Amino acid sequence: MKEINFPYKDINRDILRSLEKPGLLYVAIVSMVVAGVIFGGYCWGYQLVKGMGVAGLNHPVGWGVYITDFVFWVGIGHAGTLISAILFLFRARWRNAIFRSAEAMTIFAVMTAGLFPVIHVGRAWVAWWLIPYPNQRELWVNFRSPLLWDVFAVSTYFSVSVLFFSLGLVPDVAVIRDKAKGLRRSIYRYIALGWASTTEQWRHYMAGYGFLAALATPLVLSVHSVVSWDFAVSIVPGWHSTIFAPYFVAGAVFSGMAMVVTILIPFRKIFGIEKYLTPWHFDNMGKLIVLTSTIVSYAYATEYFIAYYGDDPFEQFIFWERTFGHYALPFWLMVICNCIVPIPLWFPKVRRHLPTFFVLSIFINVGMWFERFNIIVSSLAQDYDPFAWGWYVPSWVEMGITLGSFCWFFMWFLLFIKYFPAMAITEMKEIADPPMKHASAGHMEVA
Amino acid sequence: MKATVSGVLGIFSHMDVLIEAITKFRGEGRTDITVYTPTPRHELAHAMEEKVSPVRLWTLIGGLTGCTTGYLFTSFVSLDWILPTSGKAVVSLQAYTVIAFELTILFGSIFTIMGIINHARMFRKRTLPYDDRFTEDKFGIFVPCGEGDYDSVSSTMRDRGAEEVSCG
Amino acid sequence: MTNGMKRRNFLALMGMSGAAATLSCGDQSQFEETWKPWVHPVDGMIPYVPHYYATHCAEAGDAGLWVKVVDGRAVKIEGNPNHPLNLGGLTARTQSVIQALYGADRVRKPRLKNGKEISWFEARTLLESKLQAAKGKNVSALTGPMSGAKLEVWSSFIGSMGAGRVTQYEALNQAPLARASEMVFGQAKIPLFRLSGADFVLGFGAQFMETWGAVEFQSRGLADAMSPSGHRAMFVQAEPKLTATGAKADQWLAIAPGSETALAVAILHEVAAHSEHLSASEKAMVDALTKDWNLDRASQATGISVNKLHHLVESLGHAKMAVAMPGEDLSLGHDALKHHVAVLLLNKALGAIGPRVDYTHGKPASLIPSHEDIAGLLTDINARKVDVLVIKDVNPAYSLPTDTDFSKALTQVGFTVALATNDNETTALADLVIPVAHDLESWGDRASYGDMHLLQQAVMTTRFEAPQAEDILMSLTNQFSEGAFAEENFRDYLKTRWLAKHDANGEGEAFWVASLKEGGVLTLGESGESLAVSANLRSDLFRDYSPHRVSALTLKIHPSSRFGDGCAANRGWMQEIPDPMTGVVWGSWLEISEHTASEYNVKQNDLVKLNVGNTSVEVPIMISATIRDGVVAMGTGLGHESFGAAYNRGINAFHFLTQTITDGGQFTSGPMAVSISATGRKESIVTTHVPGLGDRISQPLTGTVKGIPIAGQPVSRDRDVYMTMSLADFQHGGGDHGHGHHSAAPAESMFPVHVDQNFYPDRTDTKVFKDREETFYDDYKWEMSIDLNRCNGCGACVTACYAENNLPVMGRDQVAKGREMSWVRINRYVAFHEEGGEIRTEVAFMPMMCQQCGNAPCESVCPSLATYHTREGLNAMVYNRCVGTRYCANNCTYKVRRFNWFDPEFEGDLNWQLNPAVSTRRRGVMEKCTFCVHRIREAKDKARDENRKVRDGEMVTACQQACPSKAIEFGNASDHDSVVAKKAHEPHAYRSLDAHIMTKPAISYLKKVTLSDQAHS
Amino acid sequence: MKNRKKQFGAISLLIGLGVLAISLTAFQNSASPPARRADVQFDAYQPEQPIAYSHKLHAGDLGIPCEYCHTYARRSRTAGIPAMEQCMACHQILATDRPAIQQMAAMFEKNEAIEWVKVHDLPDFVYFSHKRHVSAGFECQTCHGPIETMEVVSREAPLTMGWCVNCHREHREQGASLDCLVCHK
Repeated sequence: MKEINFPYKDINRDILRSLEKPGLLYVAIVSMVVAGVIFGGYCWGYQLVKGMGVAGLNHPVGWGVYITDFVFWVGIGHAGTLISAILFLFRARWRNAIFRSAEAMTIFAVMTAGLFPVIHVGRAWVAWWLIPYPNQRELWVNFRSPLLWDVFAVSTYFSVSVLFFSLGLVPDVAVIRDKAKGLRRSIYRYIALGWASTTEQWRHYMAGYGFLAALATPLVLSVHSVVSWDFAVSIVPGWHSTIFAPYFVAGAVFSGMAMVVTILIPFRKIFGIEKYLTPWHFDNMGKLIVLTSTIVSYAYATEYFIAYYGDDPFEQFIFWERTFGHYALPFWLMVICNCIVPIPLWFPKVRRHLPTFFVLSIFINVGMWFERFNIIVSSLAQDYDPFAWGWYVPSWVEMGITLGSFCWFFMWFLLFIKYFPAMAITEMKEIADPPMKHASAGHMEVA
Repeated sequence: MKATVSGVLGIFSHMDVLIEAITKFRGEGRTDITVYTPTPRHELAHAMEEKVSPVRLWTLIGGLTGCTTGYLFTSFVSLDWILPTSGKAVVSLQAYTVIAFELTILFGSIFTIMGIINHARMFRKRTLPYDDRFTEDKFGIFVPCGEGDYDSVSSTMRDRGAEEVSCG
Repeated sequence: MTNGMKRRNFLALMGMSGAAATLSCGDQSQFEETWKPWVHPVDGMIPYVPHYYATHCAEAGDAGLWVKVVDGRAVKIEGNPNHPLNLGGLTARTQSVIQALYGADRVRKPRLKNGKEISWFEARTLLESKLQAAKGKNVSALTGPMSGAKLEVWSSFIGSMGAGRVTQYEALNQAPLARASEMVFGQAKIPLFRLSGADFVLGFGAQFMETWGAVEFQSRGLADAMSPSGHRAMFVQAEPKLTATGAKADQWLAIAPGSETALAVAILHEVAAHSEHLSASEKAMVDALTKDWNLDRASQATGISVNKLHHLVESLGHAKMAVAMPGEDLSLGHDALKHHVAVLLLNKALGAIGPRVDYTHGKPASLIPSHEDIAGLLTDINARKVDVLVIKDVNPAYSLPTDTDFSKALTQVGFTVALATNDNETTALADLVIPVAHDLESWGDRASYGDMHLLQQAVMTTRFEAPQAEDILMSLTNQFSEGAFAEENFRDYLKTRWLAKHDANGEGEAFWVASLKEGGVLTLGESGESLAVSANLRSDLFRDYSPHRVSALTLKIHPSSRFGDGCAANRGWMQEIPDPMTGVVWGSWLEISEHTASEYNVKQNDLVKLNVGNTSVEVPIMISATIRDGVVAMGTGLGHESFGAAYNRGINAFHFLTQTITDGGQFTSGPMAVSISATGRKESIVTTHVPGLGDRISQPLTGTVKGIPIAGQPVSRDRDVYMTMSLADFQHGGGDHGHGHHSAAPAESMFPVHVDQNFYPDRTDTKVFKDREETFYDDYKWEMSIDLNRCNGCGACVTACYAENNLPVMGRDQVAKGREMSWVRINRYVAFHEEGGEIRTEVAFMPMMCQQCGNAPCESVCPSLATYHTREGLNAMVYNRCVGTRYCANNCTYKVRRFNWFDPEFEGDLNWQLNPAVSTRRRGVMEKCTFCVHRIREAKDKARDENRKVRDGEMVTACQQACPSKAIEFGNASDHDSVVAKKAHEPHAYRSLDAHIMTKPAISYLKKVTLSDQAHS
Repeated sequence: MKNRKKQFGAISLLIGLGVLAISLTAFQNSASPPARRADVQFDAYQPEQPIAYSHKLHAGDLGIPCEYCHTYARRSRTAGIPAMEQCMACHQILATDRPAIQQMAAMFEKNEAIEWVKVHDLPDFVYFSHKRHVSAGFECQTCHGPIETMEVVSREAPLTMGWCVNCHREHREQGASLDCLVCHK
């Protein structure tokens, strides 16, 4: 695309600019998020010492904000893999400018998500019992449990994302290595794994990269499916639903894309890379958001239809209660933010008007968080035996840990953009015109 | 970095020039040349007449290993100490498919990476000459040859438009 | 080593066992545990092996106890299964006595009024000097109800000291009934109410399944009577506020408070006219008594339509074995004596005297102190006649009416000494407090119904070196009058007295041991003889009587089944186990109907000022569907000014009583005109019932729930959690079969249940593990059967479970968050049926615990295999394997799993009560009922010793054991002759929710069989 | 070629370290606070006892049967430690000149018990019945080792869950159960 066609040298210079010595603003923001992480850590420590009772959970609502956060963060991760792997396979050229940061976001989101099951369990100090390894107890784990599927799905997702991401970083790290001097150079040389940028290396690299993308594609679809099965496989009315897997995957991409937008709009401004990240990119992301928003809205409607048509009293009741009962607020927040707020994005003008898009993306993030809260809490609060119903109100500890998780995520992201190229240099070059002596040689590309 | 293989390194600024040089050298029967490029270009791959990378075999083997491991391990674990739950089958293959799937992906990915590392000769000491600008905007050709051929190769390089030529 | 990679191999492979060993060595010191053996072995006591001691305690009333003792610690109180009244069942409150034994409020050292602790020697010297000074003057005693050897010791002590006397005091007693019995039949007795043979029970409000009389016996009797396989007696209860007892009734007559007597007299008038059981002279006498009364007048007084009353009288007339239960004395007030006379006469007219109201096996009135006794003592005190007052384990400072001004009175006493086990309001007033042994550490005896004579033995060594009160007294008596007691201690004295009384054959020691084992003389005759109405009965008794009607808002005080006269208020279990009707825990409340609340413009949780006479208190509002309009109700037992955990919690309802003594022999109570006014503040009532915050908290589950109309049925019922069926259907063997998994869909249901939803293969029944020689249910399949016809929601099973399984008490704030830990909860549903233009209220109780599902949803979701299905049909829960994901609790359709939100705390020495056979769970672990698996383990252990299988009925769960009305059966369903297997095949058996979700629960409930045709079948 | 070997070495080292870390944590499962884990060590645990009682002398040289002193083994979950009275039954007369015996006699006079250190201590959540194992015909030595040769008793068996389970597996036919609830209470 013409818009982002720059000489190779400029690409190097512009992208590596973000690695320069940090300014005061950057330091201030990092300090703030680190403080948030410390507060979250304190909350968790408090919970470990006192017991899960410091959270607002109760009988019958055994899952609350922690699992909401878990699903939310796993969902956020999905956009990164979608952009880096699926769009890679589809050869969508607009991905090249954004996939690196989206992928980094994936990893940090999964790192955040991965904390929550451990925070959530009553005995975090024995959480590793969920890992199947030969032990003196002669005892294994229950592979029939969706939670164990989760353990495998999330850890596989994390591993594969890290591998994929690291692989993509290698040539770019070589770029930094070749620019840097002294100690920095030695460090980056180590990370560059001896990358020499030869066509022979590129040959295996590109093949492997393609296979990883091909593996990551079903993986990303499976991860949120598995997460959704935590609910769908159970017997709780409002959870027990076959629609959950596609519905969750679409929701995950939806929230993830929104998060990418939320992050990239300020990011391009701060680092002055507006010419690389253009409204054209956001236009494309907006289209994806519109698509997934529509899928999610359709899924909401289908759930209600199935509840009506399925004629199951428990399910009918729970859907009625969700809409008009005690937990109506999260439900309507979800509907407004996820179904109504994205409607303006049908118009290209809105998609390309970045301040508006930024605000909408934040609403979508909020909406998707409440979607998970709505599904998890309202179903548990009122299930089979009316005598056992009960309400759940999150406690300050849960909110503190949630805040800490956002800070944790942004902390990693901020550190990342300071130490690694937040855009893929070699891939930006890939879509730029190569330097040619004879103008006519440009036709070769077409050929 | 001291190169251990002797030969001639030429640095080019333009890809069309580079391709001509490659074609020239390959025409001379020098198929062992190494080409440096800041970004993968299919024109270069074409000029180098590249074959399909064998990394795909690694992926296949990894994936199959993962799938088998997934089913076998879960089944073994269930049968090792039978603790029936929810009236479900002891070996619930439907459930174990999830594990098998995840392990397929995991093992496939790990094997792929191992394949790349192996074939792209990463983690190894550099034996060929290199220039820092190859990751910026310059292309390069290294032609391995004995000291006797230095002059002829260097001149071919220059003729073909190399901006800098070094021997060693 | 059967399988490939075992740990050791794995380690050897890695070559690092050395490292592991070094690592763990360092840890060892912190795990070091020491063990002290006995210096002298205790006869017959084996470590860890529990022993049961038959005994008795004052709070048990007439029930017999078995106390389980392990390694010298009493760990649980159960009912004595050989006792003819309770047959092993025991009320929640009596079970909680063990918490008083270990509670934090035990008096540990002698101390003075200023709180200074003194040595035993100093205490003895002080007491002796005070007694010496008072010798020959007035040394009086104030005790709880007492009889037998204990009373003899007290009497001789007081006698030896001079002019004083022993006064017994009991805040809640049956004195009016005893007096009425003497008036009507010349029998100074409390009759034994044998309800089991009745076909019609008419109650006037006495909480005879909670606090009034032989509670366990009456509960079981009513359950027998109402059993659908028997006569299926009809039970009608007339009371302004539906009590848990009344909740069992087929019909609730919400009469105006104070109209119980009018109703009884009018019904007596109608019934007597046609009675075959009255002689001509008796008929004439009754007619003379009641001639001013008829149903119209009763209708006016009670506010119940004449039609309904006619119907009632008609039904009574049809009944062949009817019985009337009297009203609650606290509600009767001035009318108490008249009311009891009327009810006794009614029973006579119904032919109940003898077979159902049994005086032959009655309890002597001498066992029941009237309030006149303590009033007399107070008069003496106020006249400065009492020099030394010895108070033993009774708390008049709490339960006496305010206007008696007990604390001021005590200042008139020269020296007050309290022999106390617990600190309370009264000990706080005493000049000297001396700790004495708890009832479970003491000896004694007690006369009871018929010829029964209960024996009380110490089940453990006294703690804090505290001797039994009677031992102190014997020693003091001997000191002041040489040789008064030949025996060295009270135990020996008791033995002498016991043998003299009962050992006809002179067997001596052997007889004594046998008596101790048995728990006393426990024989009770079958049925009594009828009695003629005494000719001395005053004929003008009802002549000038007009019911005491309060036109304004009326307060009804009712005895609390959990706290009684307040002595149980400092026990965590009693505070935390919910009130059966409202589910309220940890506090008092003022019950009020929705209509009246809106009249006074108050809402749920509003703190209101309640003005009773000159007193006014602040109490939060509880909106209830089971109380008559214009009435507010409050329970007794709370509002303590000291008393440990009970301190400053709730309102003391005894303060509303006045010191005037009625002709029934009680302080004046009865309906009181009150007014309420909002304070503008709120105080949240914590209830475990319908969950919610704010106003929804008290809303009963009525016909519609949030827009989904469920035609006149409680929500639970359409959900097939709780089910009923009509008597007609039952008699036709109709309805669905509980055992099968096919539909139990109501025809009229809005949501027809899908028939036979079982499209998954049924794997648990097939022997899938044949190849591994492992099969399901071969020897045992543990199942439970709960008869909803028998359950009255009393909470005995819940308490037993707390005691048996080391459940922690969480406290008010945690229960408010829904974190109570009880493994058994009693679901209570309320339904309103429209019948003939009137609303019929139906209350249902349903004990809900882990159903040990065959296809348990909780099992497969546990990632660590901490819960799974055992070969014996249990849903195992391995606490120490639990990681705490809480997924199982989410997926439990019955919501019976409990999570440990915090580490459990056992205050005082309550950890002494912990059952060593059950682990105490720590924070972060899920827990639940496992059918008392440790008891199963013990039963199998015993069976294996004898090389046999566990016999039916041998294995008894804690809840089953405690149930006074015998609603719970447990056994092996693989044995088709077992009781549970048969119950599961009864026509009214069903498995909760099974028709919907095919969980295959191991608990079969027996549907409540209703007399109404509106039942759900 | 040399390089390859080095790389292989490095990778193996990394994997090895990972497995080591996991395994070490596995043995650290004493981290769970409620349980007193007795299953962490493999070397013999040999605490010092307040009185140097010799099983070698009593059970070995003198040949006193185990159940003579540990009387509850056949009747209860616990084998029990004999009451002081039982020790004194013999030692009122025997070996009264030894300081350890005199120490014990003095304690007995004062009605004090010796505080023995438990050598074989199972966690509180475990139900283990000596009665069942003894009546199934197991020798004491199967679990306690050659106690009759020990001057100071040491723990010979790891008493870990795996150790219990393996023995139960080997004795399935004799009726040993693998049900979790057989041991977990």
